[in-house]
Amino acid sequence: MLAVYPLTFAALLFSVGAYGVLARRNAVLVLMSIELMLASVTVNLVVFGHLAAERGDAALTGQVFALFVIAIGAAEVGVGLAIILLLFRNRASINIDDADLMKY
Amino acid sequence: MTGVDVAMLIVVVFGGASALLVVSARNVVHAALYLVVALLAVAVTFLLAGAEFLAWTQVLVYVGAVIVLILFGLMLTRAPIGPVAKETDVGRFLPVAVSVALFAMLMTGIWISFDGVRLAVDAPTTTAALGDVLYIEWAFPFMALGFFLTVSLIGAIIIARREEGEGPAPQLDTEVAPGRPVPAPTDASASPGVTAPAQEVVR
Amino acid sequence: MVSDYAWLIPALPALAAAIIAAFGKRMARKGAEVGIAAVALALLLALAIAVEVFSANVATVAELEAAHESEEHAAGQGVQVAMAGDRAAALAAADGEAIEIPEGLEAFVHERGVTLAQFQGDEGFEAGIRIDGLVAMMFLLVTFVSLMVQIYSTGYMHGDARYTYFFALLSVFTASMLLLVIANNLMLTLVGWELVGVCSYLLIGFWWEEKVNSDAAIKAFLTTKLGDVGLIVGVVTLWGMFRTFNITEIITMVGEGVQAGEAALNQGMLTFALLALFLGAVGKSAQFPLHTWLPDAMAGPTPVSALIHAATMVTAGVFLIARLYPLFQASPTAMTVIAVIGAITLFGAGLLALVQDDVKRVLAYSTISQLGYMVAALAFSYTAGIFHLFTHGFFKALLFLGSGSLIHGVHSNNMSDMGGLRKPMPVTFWTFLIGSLALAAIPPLAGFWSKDEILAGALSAGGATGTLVLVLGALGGLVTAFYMTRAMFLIFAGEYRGHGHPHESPASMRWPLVALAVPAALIGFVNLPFDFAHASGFSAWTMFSLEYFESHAAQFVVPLALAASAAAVIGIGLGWRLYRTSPSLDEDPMLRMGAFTRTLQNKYYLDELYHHGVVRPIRDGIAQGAYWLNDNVIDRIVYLAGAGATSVGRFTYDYADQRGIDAGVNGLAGGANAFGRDVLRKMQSGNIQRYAGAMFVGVIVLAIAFAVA
Amino acid sequence: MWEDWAITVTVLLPLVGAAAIALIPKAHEETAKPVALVVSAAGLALSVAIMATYYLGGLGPGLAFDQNVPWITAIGANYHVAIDGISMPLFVLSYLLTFLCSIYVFDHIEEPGKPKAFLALMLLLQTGMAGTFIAFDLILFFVFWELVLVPMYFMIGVWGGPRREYAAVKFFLYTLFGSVFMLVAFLAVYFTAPERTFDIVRLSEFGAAGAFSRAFQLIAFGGVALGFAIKVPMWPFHTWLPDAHTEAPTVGSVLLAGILLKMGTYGFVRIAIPILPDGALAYAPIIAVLAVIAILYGALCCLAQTDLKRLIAFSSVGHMGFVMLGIAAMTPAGINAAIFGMVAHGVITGMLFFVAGSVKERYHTRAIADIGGGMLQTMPRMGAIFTFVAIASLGLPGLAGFWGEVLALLAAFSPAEQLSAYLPLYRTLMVLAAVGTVLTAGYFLWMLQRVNMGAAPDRWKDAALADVSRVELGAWIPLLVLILALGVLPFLIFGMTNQPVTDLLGQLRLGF
Amino acid sequence: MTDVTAIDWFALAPELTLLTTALLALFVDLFLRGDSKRLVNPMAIIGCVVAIAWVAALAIDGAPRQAFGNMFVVDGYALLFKAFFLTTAVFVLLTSYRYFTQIRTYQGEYYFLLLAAFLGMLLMPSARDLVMIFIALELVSVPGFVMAGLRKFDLRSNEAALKFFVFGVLSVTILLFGLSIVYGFTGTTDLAGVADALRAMDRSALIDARREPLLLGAMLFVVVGFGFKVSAVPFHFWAPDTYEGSPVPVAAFLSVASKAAGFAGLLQIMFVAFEPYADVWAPVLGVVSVLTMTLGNIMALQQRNIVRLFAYSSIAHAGYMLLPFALVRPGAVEVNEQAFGAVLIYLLAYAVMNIGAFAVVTAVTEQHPGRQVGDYAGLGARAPGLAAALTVFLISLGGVPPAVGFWAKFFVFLAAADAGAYVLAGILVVNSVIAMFYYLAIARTMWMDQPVAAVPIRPGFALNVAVGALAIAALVIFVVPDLFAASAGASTL
Repeated sequence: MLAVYPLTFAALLFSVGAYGVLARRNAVLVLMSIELMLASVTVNLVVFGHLAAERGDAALTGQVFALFVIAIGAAEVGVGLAIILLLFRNRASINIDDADLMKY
Repeated sequence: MTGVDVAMLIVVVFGGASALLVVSARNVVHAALYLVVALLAVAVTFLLAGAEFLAWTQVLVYVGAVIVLILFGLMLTRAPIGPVAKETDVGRFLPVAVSVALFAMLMTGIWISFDGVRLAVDAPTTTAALGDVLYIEWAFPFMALGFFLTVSLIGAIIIARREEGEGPAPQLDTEVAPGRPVPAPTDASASPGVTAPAQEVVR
Repeated sequence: MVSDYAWLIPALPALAAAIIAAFGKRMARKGAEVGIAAVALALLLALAIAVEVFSANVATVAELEAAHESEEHAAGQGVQVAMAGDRAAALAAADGEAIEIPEGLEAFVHERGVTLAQFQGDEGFEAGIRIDGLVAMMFLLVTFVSLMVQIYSTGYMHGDARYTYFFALLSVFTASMLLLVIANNLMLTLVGWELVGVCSYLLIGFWWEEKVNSDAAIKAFLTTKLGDVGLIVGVVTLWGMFRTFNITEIITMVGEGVQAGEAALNQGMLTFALLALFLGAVGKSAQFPLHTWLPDAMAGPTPVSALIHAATMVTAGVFLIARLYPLFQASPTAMTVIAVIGAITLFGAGLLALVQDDVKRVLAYSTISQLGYMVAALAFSYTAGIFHLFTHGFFKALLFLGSGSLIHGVHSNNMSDMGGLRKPMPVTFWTFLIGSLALAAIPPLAGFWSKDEILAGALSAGGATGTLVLVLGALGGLVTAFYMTRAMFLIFAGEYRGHGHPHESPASMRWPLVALAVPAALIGFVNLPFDFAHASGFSAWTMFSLEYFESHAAQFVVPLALAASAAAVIGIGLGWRLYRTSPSLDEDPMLRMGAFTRTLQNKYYLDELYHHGVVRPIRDGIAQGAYWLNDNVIDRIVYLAGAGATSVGRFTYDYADQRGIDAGVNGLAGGANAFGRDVLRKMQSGNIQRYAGAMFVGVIVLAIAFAVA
Repeated sequence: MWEDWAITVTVLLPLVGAAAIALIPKAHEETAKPVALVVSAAGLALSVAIMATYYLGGLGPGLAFDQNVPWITAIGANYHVAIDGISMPLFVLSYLLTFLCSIYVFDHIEEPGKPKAFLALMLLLQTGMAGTFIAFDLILFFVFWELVLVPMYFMIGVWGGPRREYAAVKFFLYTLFGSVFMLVAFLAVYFTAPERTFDIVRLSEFGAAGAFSRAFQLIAFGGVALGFAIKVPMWPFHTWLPDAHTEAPTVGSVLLAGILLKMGTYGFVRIAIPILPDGALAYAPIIAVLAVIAILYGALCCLAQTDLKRLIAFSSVGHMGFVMLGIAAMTPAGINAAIFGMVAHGVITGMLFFVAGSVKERYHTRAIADIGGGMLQTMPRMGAIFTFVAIASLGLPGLAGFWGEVLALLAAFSPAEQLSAYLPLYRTLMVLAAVGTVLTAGYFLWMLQRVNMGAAPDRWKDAALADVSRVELGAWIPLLVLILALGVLPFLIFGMTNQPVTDLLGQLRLGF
Repeated sequence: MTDVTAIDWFALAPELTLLTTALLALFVDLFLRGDSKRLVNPMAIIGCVVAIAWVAALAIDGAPRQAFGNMFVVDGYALLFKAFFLTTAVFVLLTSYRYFTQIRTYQGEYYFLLLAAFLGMLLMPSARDLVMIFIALELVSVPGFVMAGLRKFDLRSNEAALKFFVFGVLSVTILLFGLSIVYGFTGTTDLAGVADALRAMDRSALIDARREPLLLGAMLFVVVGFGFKVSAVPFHFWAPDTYEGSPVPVAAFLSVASKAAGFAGLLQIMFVAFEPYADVWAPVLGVVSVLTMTLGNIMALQQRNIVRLFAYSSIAHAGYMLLPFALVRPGAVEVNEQAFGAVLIYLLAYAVMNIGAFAVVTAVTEQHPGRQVGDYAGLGARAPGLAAALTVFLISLGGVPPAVGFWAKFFVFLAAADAGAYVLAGILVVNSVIAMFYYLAIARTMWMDQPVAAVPIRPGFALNVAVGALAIAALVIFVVPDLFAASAGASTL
């Protein structure tokens, strides 16, 4: 398999995720977009882990790294949803652009 | 072009398309479902790259847990489940431009650096091998990760839990007009001698 | 040697001043007695020193005579004795051809000093005294006049609120003047010079409640201070040339330089220094064009006018030229300038005295005129200049004290308020008459001898400047006699025109008049030849070198003396004719001469020129402008620095409204502030997605920067 | 041994005093005054003892009381303090003025009172001032130099006049701006020197040995000079001064004029010239021109003033111009003139500000027009003292102001041989500076006329203004005596400075 | 690979102590009721002090130690930071005591989260592996998200948490993306290994590293991740909003400890791992540094809210601290060490003065929840001690003697000048002067304006101790800068 394919996939996920973060009003959707970006990281890591192994470096570092990323990503989703929930309770809106009490 | 290549290309197309749908779907629940597809595409990529354990982890953690969590979140926040009229007040230009620029930059880099590099997936990584590495070489980060997950859990609980007895009374969401901020109370420490009930009065 | 104790002469009045200032108010006579006692002691010392110097110099001259005679016998050759004031002869003498001075034979000089402070390696300031004939003469004059004035003041100032203060100041002045005289180096001279200036300022402004008086004081101080710039520059220049302040050393070095010729002496620099010094003299001695302060200075108490503005301080300029005479001799240019300025002053000021009503102003202009005589005289003859200084000191002090007595008697300065005072004020009349005649140079009174010396000097010098001085001097003599006659008649003749009853002054004021009248009448005789051969007394006494003395023997030119006396008599006659009846102000012929009168009454418009042309433009124009510049340009440049174009608008706003602080003292902050408010705040919108967008844009921009780098 | 700790103790004593005062409970705030008095008296006594040991104990004429211990090892900065004849007069003067100020504050503290804070700041200021004069390490010097900023900022800002906040900020930022340049130049010297050291003595040796290239010196001197020039302040960097002086409380003005300004000129003498002699030579004509501009300009601005304190403030610009003119001559005479001028200006202008402060306190105005003249009538002693000091300030011989000025002129006539190309310029400047003395006399006399002379307006005649009080006399008499003593016995200062200055410049091989 | 199974417990002692304390805090809190819940605070302080004692013991022992291979290294650098973080923790705890006693919610949980975050910080300087650095970073960040939102009833606090969270997660994701690519090029996550690999790439014929835009981009992404943490422009936007919304002690924590943790990681990555590429990224960081300090100062000039003002000021300070990064040159050991030392010194000094300032703000907030600069008018009359201390902190932040902040700027400046970066040095100077405007404005209003209220402010024992100790430290360290300067030299990599 050409390394370029999965890497392209990762880049695509990353860019699209970035779009989602910037464009969507719904905070949960923003969170989802970030998850897309995190997924792109794991793809990268796995692919590069393979390349590293082929070059003779420590074989599974990439995968372990990816595992950590998945775990941490999941935990972040939890915290993030909790914050969104809290905000919703206080404001009854999860529109991210309503959160502009503080500026300048 | 091998079969793996073809499979990968299909994954790229499907995964990419569903990712695009995630960020562009008018209906948030649809978006969440598209996210499932995109994450499954990632899992397939893992499989193709020989990371079996990781693929299953991905499916379990993300498709199994995270998506459910998100759906719960969507429901708890009583988000307008139907289509959203206005996507953003940022406007579309900036997100699109950023996204396209990022993609272009990354692709250029990837093409320059990895054009023609092949992944030779002979045999998938065994879970045992991964476990060996994880629990010996990476034992310390793993423990730290464990602690981190604990902290996140407690943090999420603290934030998400409704107040009982301590501090201000629970919110009555219905009394608050959507999109309007609740009048921010004065700082709790404003009145040193005043105890919690007084703050309820403030509410 | 008495001269060893000469430092006591200035020290005594200084000590007296300190005592008066500290304890004066509690004393029986409120401190006057201390001042008088001190100056009396100083006078005694001055007399002793005068005698010492006189006898030493006379002995030296006698020895010289003897040497010449023996030489003459040996060589069978006549000693060439130069004509008085003949500069050619003087130069010849300097070349050492004509006259040979035996080794070791010198004019009396006694010099001592201590280092006051060193400021550059071994170079330093010195505190030292130099006693010679000139100094001895000045001592005598200053202490005597000061004594008389102080005694007089006990009467004149009686009952004044600041009586003690007055005597303290008089003592300070006397001390300062004596310091100026005794100094052996120019720095100390400068010190004394400035000190007398400040005393003059304080005394002119003694009655500071009236703005006129303080105005006059300021005018006097600033005008002389302008001259002092010259003095400072001159002293500094001389130091730069010779690396010493010591007068003796400078004179020696100049002498050697003249001997060695052009190359050794920077003639241009020397002339510059001397002209600068002369500027100091012009200021202090009220020479044209800086003379305008002196008539105004009459605002001070009359004893002050007598002491400071007639007899002593104003002669400091003359003294300075005399002190450095060998230097001036080395610079013909400087001499020419001196002669011209002196001549203009003596005649111009004399004319101004013609139209005055205030008796003190008449005397003031007369003083200026006489100072002009002295300065002009110095251009040709050292002896003539200081001789006139000496005699003038006595009779002008007398006249001023006399005028004070008049003012005391009629309570007015104006002659139009006087008239017919001969009867009620006899002592004043007689002494005033003596003074006037002396001033008018009527033989054999003091003024005659000295003025004749001057004219003789000018005559023997010849040339354009000599002629100028001679002609103007002679005409000036006529004018002098005329205005003094006018004053005499206006004051003493005719009917009393003032208010109240005029009365004679108390004894404390009368006796000093008498005591001054004596030298005013007789002091001129001191320059009569003491051995009836070559030498004359005064010039031997005050000579600064034997060479000079030898080449400038006193000369009594009979035809010239006759002519000068005739001019004086004509002046008196003219005055007699016009003023015999003591006309009132509106009948005064001098005041009815149209443009002539107007010009004189406006003092040649010099005051206007100075006030409107110098003082006001500086004080009200340039100064205000400079301050405006300060606040609105220099201070604002700081605002502008770095602010760049964005803050220009802000700057104008701040300029209109001086608050400034929040905008920042520093335009940097002002501009930054504006930038922050207008541009950056928009970015901090509170919207997370805008933030994130900005972040991504930042990343992309940085990435492009990376790629380029 | 006494020599080892004397300076350190003397400099730190006020700091300890400040701390002690800060700890006084608010209820007993007034006790801060005697405490400050005792501390500053002790400081003065110690400084005088140092001076006595130095001169009577034969420690001179070079550096004495030398103490050099490592401080910041990472950059080789040392705690190097010492004293010599150049530092001595200013060092002692700073203690004297602080002592007198602590007498004066006994019954003069501007609104809002708070003697505790005021005196603590004053003593803190004292440490900074004294430290600047004895530091022989560039970093230490800089630290002390900056130390004065903060207390002075608060002195002006809290106890100052109506525009105090503006003046305080302007003072702070302006001088901060300058000192930043100075620091930059210090570091440049540090990096360029053959050996990485901040030691002023070592660097001066390098400077004398020509270790710094001319091009470098041109740049470095510019930086150092800018920092010093702002503090002096040299024209055209003077605009902070009138505001600061005018608005500062009396004690602040006294110390500002008396000591703070001297830190700049001292810096030129101690640091800029010895370390960067070629730079100094190159800049000297420019400095001389600016100095003479300052003289004339300061005098002209004074003529335009209607505010008493502002007038005195501008007079400082002119007087410091003479000091700078002396320095620009680069000869021992010039430097000696400068140091004498510094001391004299410190004493005289300090005294003038004392009087101005007392006058303002009684009349409740600084405007000359409002005072309206006649002070000699209403308060004869105050008027007499004012006259005396004003006349001293205009440079009357026999009083302190004279020697510095006249020697500066002397020096300007014959600058160092290396400057002979600029001889005509220097001589022209000398004449102009001399003309400046006339303008100086002019504004002082007009000021006296408008304040002291004439008949007092009725409102003040009836106001029964109190003449000089005992406290004031106590604070002033030492200064008045000093004004007279320095005028009569210039040896008092020149005797200290001449040898070290001549040695210093001799080391640089300047011809004079 | 070293034997990773042998565990050096001594080396881990500070972390274990802190971990125990954190869990204990959570546990004890369950059994305490009402007012007595505040006792968790002293307990946490004791835990930190014990941990400091361990750190001291390790420092005295002096031997470099490792546990779990490169995942946990104990050397001078690590110990310095550990001591620094733990001391910071003590002061943050002191500052928090009264505030959270009065807020009365989640005291135990707050202390747990705080200690957990500090545990992450302790791991950060010991980590010599990208993964470990990443985990430590997360451990610092996530409790921060929660703490920022602890004033749950306050919408501002909610928003603060949301902004912090979104920004934090996003930037960590970008960081991870970057790290993944770096890993892809180097094949290792070990810092030294990365550096070796990068150096080796120069000679590699296969890939001309100098033409690897992807690698450069990855480094940029890494910078973004840490740029968020240290709030560098243009990744700073969250900071003012979050500080404003958070509880004040949390803002102190975020502006100091969390930022310092970011620097601890950034230092490792940039100075060790990416050093061979310094010639490429240093200019970029220079630009970031200049932007950060300038923008921070300009924005701070505008602020009337004191917390926002300090937020922007802390952004500006991040700019100063980033400046030495711009000086790094590949292989120029001396220059790099100097730059490194300058960052360390600045961090230490910054912690002293900024926590101090926030401590005073905490004290004043009690009576003036509006947190306006105007509330400080006449503070000198109401609370002279607080006002004096804040003045010291302000002077220090401004970088003027006589306070420690001067040395911080001095050493940065020295490093810049030594490296010949005169332009950067000049910009630093200009910025310092601009900064004085707003610092002075606060000092001015404290001492020169009329008080807004007559009530004296009594912040209580814990705050007094914190403020006093920090103010004295700021002054003492100014006099004896070697306390900081020498330690920075000793812990150079």
